[in-house]
Amino acid sequence: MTTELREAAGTSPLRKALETTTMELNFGPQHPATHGVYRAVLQLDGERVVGIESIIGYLHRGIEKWVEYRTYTKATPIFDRLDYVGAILNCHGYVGTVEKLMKIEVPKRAQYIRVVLDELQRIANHLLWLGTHALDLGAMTVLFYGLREREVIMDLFEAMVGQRLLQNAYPIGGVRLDFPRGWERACRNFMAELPHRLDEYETLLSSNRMWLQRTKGIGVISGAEAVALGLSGPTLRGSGVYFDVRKCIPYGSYEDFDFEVPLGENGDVYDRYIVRVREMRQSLRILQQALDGMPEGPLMPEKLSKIIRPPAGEVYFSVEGAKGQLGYYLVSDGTDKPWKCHVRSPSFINLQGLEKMVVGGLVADVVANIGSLDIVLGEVDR
Amino acid sequence: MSDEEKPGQPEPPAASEAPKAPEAAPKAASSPDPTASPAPAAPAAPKPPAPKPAVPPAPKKWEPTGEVVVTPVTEKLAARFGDAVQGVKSPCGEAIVLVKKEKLGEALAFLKSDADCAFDFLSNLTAAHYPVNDKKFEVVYDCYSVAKRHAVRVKVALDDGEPCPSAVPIWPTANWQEREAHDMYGIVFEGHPNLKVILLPEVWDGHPLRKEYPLGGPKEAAIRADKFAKPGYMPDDLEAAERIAEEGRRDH
Amino acid sequence: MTFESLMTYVGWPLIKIVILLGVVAFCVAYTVYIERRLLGFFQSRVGPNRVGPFGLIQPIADGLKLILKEDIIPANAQPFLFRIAPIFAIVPAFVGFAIISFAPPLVTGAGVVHPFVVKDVNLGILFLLSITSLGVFGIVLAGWSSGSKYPLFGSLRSASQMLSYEIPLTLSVLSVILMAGSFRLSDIVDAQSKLPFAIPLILAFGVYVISAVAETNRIPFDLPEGESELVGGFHTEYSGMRFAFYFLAEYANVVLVCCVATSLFLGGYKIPFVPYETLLAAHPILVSALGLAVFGVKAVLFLYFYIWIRATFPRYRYDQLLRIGWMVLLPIALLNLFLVAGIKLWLLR
Amino acid sequence: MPGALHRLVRMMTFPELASGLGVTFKWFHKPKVTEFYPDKRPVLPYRAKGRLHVDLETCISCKMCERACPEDCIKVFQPPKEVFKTDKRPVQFFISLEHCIHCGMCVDPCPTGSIHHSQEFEMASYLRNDYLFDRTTLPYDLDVKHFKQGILENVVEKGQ
Repeated sequence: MTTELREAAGTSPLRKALETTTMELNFGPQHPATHGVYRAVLQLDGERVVGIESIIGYLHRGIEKWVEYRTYTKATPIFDRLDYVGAILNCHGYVGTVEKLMKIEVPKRAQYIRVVLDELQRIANHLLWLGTHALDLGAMTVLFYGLREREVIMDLFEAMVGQRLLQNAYPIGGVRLDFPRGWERACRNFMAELPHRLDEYETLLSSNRMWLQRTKGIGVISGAEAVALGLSGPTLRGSGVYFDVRKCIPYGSYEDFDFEVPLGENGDVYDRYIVRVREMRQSLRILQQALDGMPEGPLMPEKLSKIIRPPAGEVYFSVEGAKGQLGYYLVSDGTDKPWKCHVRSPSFINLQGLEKMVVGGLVADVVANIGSLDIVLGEVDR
Repeated sequence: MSDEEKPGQPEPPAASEAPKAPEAAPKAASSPDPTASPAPAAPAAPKPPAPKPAVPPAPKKWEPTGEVVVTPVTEKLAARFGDAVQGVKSPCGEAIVLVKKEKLGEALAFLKSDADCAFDFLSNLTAAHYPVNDKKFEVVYDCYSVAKRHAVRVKVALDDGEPCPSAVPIWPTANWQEREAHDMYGIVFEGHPNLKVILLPEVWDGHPLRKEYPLGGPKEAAIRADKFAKPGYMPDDLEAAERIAEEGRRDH
Repeated sequence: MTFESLMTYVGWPLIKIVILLGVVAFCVAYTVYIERRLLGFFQSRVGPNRVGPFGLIQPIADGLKLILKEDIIPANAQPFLFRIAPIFAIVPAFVGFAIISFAPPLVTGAGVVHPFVVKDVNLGILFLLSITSLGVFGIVLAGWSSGSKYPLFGSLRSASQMLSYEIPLTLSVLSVILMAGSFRLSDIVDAQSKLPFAIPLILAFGVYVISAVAETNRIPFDLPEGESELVGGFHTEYSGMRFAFYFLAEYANVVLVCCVATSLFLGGYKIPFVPYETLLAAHPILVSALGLAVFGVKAVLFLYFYIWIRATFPRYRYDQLLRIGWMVLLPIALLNLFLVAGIKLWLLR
Repeated sequence: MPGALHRLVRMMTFPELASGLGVTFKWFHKPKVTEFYPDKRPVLPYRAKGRLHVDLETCISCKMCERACPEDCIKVFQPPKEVFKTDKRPVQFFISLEHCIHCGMCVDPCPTGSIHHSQEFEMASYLRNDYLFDRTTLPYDLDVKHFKQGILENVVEKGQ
């Protein structure tokens, strides 16, 4: 019951007749729109959301504990399992952390190869996100188109590192193998094709009045609020805050490349959507430059001991993951096993922003907002 | 434990070796490797002693190596808080300060509000467990300034059970991260609006990321210690391995 | 009562009903197949193609699976209402076909006329509108009796959606009735001998298409089931045969809407540009067969458009949907009705 | 005023919806991308990490793979000392595909290139024990000529 009605009713018997309570709706953990095992307990007044409590942890696998029992090298593949649609970026984050701690100089060619794979992975992630987000809002065809393009990227990964989803792409220090024959040509073909496909998605969504009605002005979060809530990645940039790890804290020779950081204006679902779509185009620019300016040289540093034994100390290193700032806090005690490894997973922290976005909206907007956050529950729960 | 052996050389025949001691158990009650010296270069690490001592020598404190990095921010903090702020060595050139617990809330608020610091973005909050140090726990705040593009790490050392002031009033993003640290290490954050379990089930014994907590939980540790020599799937003894494989085949 | 009259009033209608039920059920099952197949084509994949040649036996396999599945009744449900609700949904959807004439009447040698319709009611359109509105009872009952929150939401949405879109739908159909001057479906089809009503009544046709999509709960108006929000909407808790009833009812409604649109706006079984009489002179059976084929082609084209829309558009939100119904479609339908009435009164007198 | 009129015309004529319909209609006619998997077998790139395979004849039982495996799915048993001097082939070699995550970390350190991923990717089975490979089962369940090429390519690449 709205407050106005309640006040109008006063203390009369009418009030008793009009008295309503909120309704509790279990949104998840098995719900098609929660993108995994995420549970939100919604307090509803009719279809309007008045409260939300997030319940997570259904996919907690204790990866941070697990890592403490493995050597630095052996721990690499487990981080692919965090964000399983952006696995290469996770791997880059971890090996980058160890390299920073040990002050390993990664050869330039290896860095460029990493940039190529990273950006391909970012595009793959955004394509899958675009499809699922559109599917949440009812546009099912975009999902299949997005998967179709993603399939090409997966094939490229398979040809390059042998795996499609959980690649274990980088060893500590560099990359394993160079591009196979014909890979660059295949990659360039894909890069030439993708902008047209992106135009098609934008034709289907960006100007569609139904899409605009569903996304414009929904889940608005201002830039200051977003920074205070620690949001990062496209979710933060949708609110117009210029923060991209690739630009602000450059790593892996990202400072060599000329690209823009797309920003939104209102911080609503539409802005978060359009920022990601533009980011794919920027990723293509980076890819183009990286492939064109690929330096020659070794793939692994010359002096690298087989056993990774970093000096005692701590390090925090972050990369621009597909979902936001993906940071690793690593403590070494001088042995060959990490003393502690904490993952600052962007999905986990971005999910905190959901409450601010959905309260006051409708049930259908909860779906739009969860989609616009681009969470992966493997990363939320670790 | 075979990880510690030098690679590239074939091992002596395993069959002649006595079954190794269960690894899960000693690792669970783990302490930092006594042989690990804070030497910066890996090749200088001494070889482990050949016979494993029954009682490990007194564990050494965890101490970072490297240099203390001084930046304008740490200078400003030192000027403002004096002795309560202390630089921490970093092996890779990061600005780290250790703040006394009493001054922590003040220091964080200062970092957020001061015009020169302007740390509006708390990128990471976590805790760490050092069972052999004087103060067993550390809470780590990785602050970043979106406007000024600089970073500093603030740490605070705590005893077991000692409460830590919550950073939620300063950075709302600390909310879930403090809940997670509470789950994993049992650190109590004073002034947190909703300090309850977040990742673990609501009824859960212990705090899994503490060092004394065995991998897989106490129950699994008992099972593993009983059945397998290490968290692998085959014993080192060839006959036993063959038997296990054969038993597996017979089950069908 | 002679055998002749018995056949006229009981025998023939019964035979027709049985034939119609069979044919409609077959068509509905294959509508599902066609939809999946076409959706696949729109989405750059091939759709179901594993069961039988080109996946043609897929509907039968689906039906078998649904029949063999366990019929679950949730603990919180009200068992009696829960059990009978699907019947409320499926019966109106099938009854509606009774008044549709699929082909020109077959005139046999002795002057006996066999119409291709179960009963050509003279208030056919009214009957159709009232019967199809009953389908919402099945949905509301399902939502209420499931004892679960998502179905409740779905049924509430569905009820309000049906209410809001029934009015523009009816108004758009009224303009057709004004043009034809009769409520009888065969008269309306006859009135379109020269020109299908879709061209002069373009506004009414548009309103009809949009409200028909909303009435049949399909994207972009599939709020009652919107699987990403309400899991399955009103049929979340149903399984097995009862779920199949809802499924069939939904697609029967789709087919019905296509048939009605063909009759009302696209000229029904009339063959465009070919005079009826010349064909009749050739052979009466040819006329009926051709008429049936033309009707089918028109209906399938309309269905194609329906599926095409589903493949392209996202979903509206609940409040936006209601706003469109009341604020956009209703005024347009009213305006169109007044225009048609005015034209009819003053110009075509 | 012309702006408002333009907007009204746009609102009533649905140009953007029509262009959206055009996109889906375009793909309606294009060839489909579905792979007809069991009928048409995919050609995997030679780096594809299929089932682990060991060439027991060239293996020198150095246990490098066993040590590198993060999931402990490999177990190598060396021959007794006196035999080992002359014949370094392993007496027993266990690979548990149940635990293998196909990360390829055992392949990197192998000095002889005898452990490698094959191109075999259809590993489904009803029995868990079909996933435990040992000396007797390793050589057989494999289409040898299928991945011989893969080994060569891998060796060539390592030499680069």
